Amino acid sequence: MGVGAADLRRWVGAFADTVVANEQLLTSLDSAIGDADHGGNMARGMKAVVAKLDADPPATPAALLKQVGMTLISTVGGASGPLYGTFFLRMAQSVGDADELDTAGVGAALRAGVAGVVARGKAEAGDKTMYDALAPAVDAYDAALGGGELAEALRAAADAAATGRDATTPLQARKGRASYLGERSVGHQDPGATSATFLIETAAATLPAP
Amino acid sequence: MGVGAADLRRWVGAFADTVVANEQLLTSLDSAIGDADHGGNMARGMKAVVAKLDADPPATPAALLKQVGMTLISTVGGASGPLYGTFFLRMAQSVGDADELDTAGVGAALRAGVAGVVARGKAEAGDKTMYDALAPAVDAYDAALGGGELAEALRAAADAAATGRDATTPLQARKGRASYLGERSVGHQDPGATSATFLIETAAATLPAP
Amino acid sequence: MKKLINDPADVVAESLQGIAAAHPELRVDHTNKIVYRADAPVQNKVALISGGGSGHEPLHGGFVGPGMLDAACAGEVFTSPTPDQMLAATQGVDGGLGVLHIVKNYTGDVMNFEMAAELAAAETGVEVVSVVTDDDVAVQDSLYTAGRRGVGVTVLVEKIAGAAADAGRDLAAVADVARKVNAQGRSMGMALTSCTVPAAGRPTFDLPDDEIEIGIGIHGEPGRRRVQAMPARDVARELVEPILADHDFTGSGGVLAFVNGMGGTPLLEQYLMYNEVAKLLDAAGVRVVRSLVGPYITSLEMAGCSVTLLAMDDELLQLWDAPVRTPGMRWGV
Amino acid sequence: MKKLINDPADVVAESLQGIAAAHPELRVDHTNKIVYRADAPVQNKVALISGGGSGHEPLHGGFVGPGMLDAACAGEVFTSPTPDQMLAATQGVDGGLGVLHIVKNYTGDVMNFEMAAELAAAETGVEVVSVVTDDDVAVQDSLYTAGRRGVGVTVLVEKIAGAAADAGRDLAAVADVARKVNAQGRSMGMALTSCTVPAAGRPTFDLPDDEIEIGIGIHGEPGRRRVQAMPARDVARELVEPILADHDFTGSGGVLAFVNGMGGTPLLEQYLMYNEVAKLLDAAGVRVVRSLVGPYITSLEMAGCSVTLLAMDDELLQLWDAPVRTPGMRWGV
Ligand SMILES: Nc1ncnc2c1ncn2[C@@H]1O[C@H](COP(=O)(O)OP(=O)(O)O)[C@@H](O)[C@H]1O
Ligand SMILES: Nc1ncnc2c1ncn2[C@@H]1O[C@H](COP(=O)(O)OP(=O)(O)O)[C@@H](O)[C@H]1O
Ligand SMILES: [Mg+2]
Ligand SMILES: [Mg+2]
Ligand SMILES: [Mg+2]
Ligand SMILES: [Mg+2]
Repeated sequence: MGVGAADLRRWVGAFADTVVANEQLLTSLDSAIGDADHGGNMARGMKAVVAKLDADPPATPAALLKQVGMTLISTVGGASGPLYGTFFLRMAQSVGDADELDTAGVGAALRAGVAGVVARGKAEAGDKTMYDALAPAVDAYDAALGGGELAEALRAAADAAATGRDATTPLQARKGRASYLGERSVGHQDPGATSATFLIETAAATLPAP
Repeated sequence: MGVGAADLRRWVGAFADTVVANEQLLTSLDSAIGDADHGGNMARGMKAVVAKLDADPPATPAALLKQVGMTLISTVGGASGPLYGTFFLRMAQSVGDADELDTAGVGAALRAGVAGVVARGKAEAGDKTMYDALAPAVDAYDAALGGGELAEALRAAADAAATGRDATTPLQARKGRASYLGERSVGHQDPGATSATFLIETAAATLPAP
Repeated sequence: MKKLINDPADVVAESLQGIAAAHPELRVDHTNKIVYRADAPVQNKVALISGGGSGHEPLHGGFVGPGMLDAACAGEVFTSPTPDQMLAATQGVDGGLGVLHIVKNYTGDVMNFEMAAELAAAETGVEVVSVVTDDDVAVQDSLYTAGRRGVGVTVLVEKIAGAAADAGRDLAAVADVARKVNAQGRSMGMALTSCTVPAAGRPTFDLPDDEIEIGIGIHGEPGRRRVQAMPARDVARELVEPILADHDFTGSGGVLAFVNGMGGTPLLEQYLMYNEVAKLLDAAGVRVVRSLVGPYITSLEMAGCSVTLLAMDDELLQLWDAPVRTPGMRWGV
Repeated sequence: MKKLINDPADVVAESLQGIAAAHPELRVDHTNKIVYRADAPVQNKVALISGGGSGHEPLHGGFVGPGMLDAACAGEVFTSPTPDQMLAATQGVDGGLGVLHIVKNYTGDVMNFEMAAELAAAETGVEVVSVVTDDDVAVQDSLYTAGRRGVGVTVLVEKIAGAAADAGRDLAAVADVARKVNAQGRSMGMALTSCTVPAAGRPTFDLPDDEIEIGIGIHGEPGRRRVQAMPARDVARELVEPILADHDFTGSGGVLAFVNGMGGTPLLEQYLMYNEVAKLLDAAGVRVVRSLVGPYITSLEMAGCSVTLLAMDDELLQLWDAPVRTPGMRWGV
């Protein structure tokens, strides 16, 4: 039993809930090294995504992921809008017209999404961005894939994302708004890496068949 | 031995010292029911007065009082500039070309000064202004004059000024900036009545021959 | 207190030096703290001067130039300038047709301008007429008080009377139109925060984080009432209703609606307030024919705003639209 | 947090309603949050759009009008607008000669405008050229970072490129002069206080009463260094010295000197700062040929200021002096 549109819908819904519940946290992380809007940006976008999906539920994984990406792009703005938007658009491209994704398919889609983030944002490892959570996550996913279990792979990915997120704290930012702070960006956890970790954690919690 | 230019100079100097020492007090009283500048206004003016008198010491009481009044008018601004300026100019007119003032002459000059304040500012008793300190002061001076002693008369005047000043606290202002506050002006001591009390108190401390 | 200043005693003088350096079209008399248009005195035009305490910028120095003031006298922060300054300005701008003094109704301003007018009459041949603005409906008006404060309408008086002078009207006629603007204009203001007078060094009043002052003036003086913080739409009602209750603005000429920032409130919020005010006026049957939004008469860094309405007619419209060229207000040239 | 707002989520939409109500010469697309000049699209003129997060007013919506921008896209507070908005604006202003996108160098702004340009190329026939401003010397520039922020020079780019478009130049030439202004301009800013993003509800950073931030941007982000509060003359040095160290402004064309208020600093202090800046420039052999003082690119209610210098020449002088008619900048018409 693979991952279908309904599973993806569950994931996106859980991500939206988590983002909304953590809006203050994300904003206060962004206050320290940015402009105090990451929570608001993500909450606004994910609420719009959920409203859109409810109003007009897409039937296929690709349609759903595309809808999510397009909605984020047109409602978020800032850095996170294009980045998360591109992430989902590239996932949509990756899944093609499949009705269900197997474990490898999920991994390929996530990797395509992360590649999209890099294509758009040019971040490298250690720049102190969401990429520092996403990149280890897809690597861990692929490494765990040998085991064959979706739940296991996603759990490994989520743990790696959290580790990557935590590892952003001592870094000096080289991309995004935090880079303006130079050395003063050291010692603060990156807000985008934090929301990206929610993304992978909610995938681990929702995508494996319940 | 009457009051000559040197005595008046001592008075003005003492008033200047007191005003400068109490600049914060006057400004904080003015913060509560005005615009937080009475201390600065009076200090700026009295410093200018002292500088002027030092640079070019007038020989007669009238010349000195006129110099004080003109300097206050041209350096203070606000409500207190014209009022205190007129006070001293009218005193100057009152003393005429006398070299020394006797006790009655001092009383007449003070009364003329207060009349000038009224002519300029149209304040009445109970309006919560400097007039509420000045008017009882000259009345008390005249009442004490029967005793004939300058020191006694000035002491009575200073006490009356202080009483009048204290009595401004429960009043609702009807003149000056505090009147804009309506009922909210009640419960605060008037800054101008406070500086006017310094004026009379320093007179009591300095004008009687030492 | 944190401010972009050096010694608090030098704030006004140094700011005037900045104005002089930034505006070749103005001339500053630093001794008397007067901002002149560079070509003053303009011959055969009624001249206008105003002045008042500093801290209300762009008022008045920023309104010096063709179509508005010929000179402005700067007092210390929130302290009326002195008669000497006003007399010097009066003599410096007179182009032979006399000088209008535009005076905001504060005891200090009124007395100092009065003394200046007395001196002008006694010592010079310059004809002076004074017009006092007193448009603040927050203040009870009575024969036995200092009367209403002059606030937002002062900006409109300076613009419109300036245009009347430019149009060649004589001193009496320019004074008449100034008085008409004052008579047909009303204002009301509010504050979210106090300002800090540089020499005082701390906020004039303390306002808790959940309270606001309604009915403030432009000198950091506390307002008539302190109330719980409220949404912009309710603030707008607190300002507009007393204005409409005080004067009829439903005339066919419509109104000029002016939302003024007090100095520390972002333009974003000023436009949001204008939106609320416009909706209330619409509901009250008041037609807006001109509008003005921005920080024109401020109270240092105070956060808050004021609303001014001016009942318009063809004459005022034409004078309002006439060209003006000052640092703070400019169009048509 | 006390602000003149209703629901924090509605601040931008309601402020745009106020702009629409106050400015008949502008037209607002409320769905897409775009401020257009009312007569857009202007045929046979290169069109200019810009946009960015809200909270910097008058930038950008206040700079829409003849001689400057054809449209401005408003994002949420401090959040870049989306590609949809920019695409709609691009199509709405194109008069046949293409559209210049003026983009401040922030990751979000750059990516969103990039996507808009891609969409314009894919979905419309409109030719788009983007110019990115990055004038903030507080930020280390390097291939491996996001580069410098676009700040004060953006105002000057919008004015000067707008004049170039009005003068009939083609898209490539308008883009060239925009790039030239950016290349010849440098800025540096500082803050006395933080601002408060309405949705966040509390100040972005806490600054003790005796400390200031040097090297801030326009989004309430903390600066490069936190230092003890200091007199205005020393603040001016902190801002001017890095600018002069970064670029040679002693050329014979002189400079445009721009002192910008961050939103919460009184004009009185801005002119005082200008005075300090002018003295430093004089001492450094830099000749000021034009100046600009006021809150033109703000950061909500932040107290503080920035300094921008632009090396001038005859071309830039002429374009700077050309008529402009917008709510935030107006002369010559
Ligand atoms: N070039 C980039 N590549 C990847 N992620 C980035 C990049 N720039 C910024 N980010 C991420 O975006 C987050 C900030 O997003 P957000 O606050 O919503 O936008 P903005 O920075 O425009 O205010 C940062 O914490 C960082 O993780
Ligand atoms: N009409 C008046 N007559 C007498 N005294 C007045 C009058 N108006 C104001 N004052 C006095 O002036 C004082 C305020 O002076 P000051 O603060 O220096 O001037 P301003 O009110 O212009 O700021 C008041 O406390 C009051 O005593
Ligand atoms: Mg952010
Ligand atoms: Mg006072
Ligand atoms: Mg005062
Ligand atoms: Mg942002």
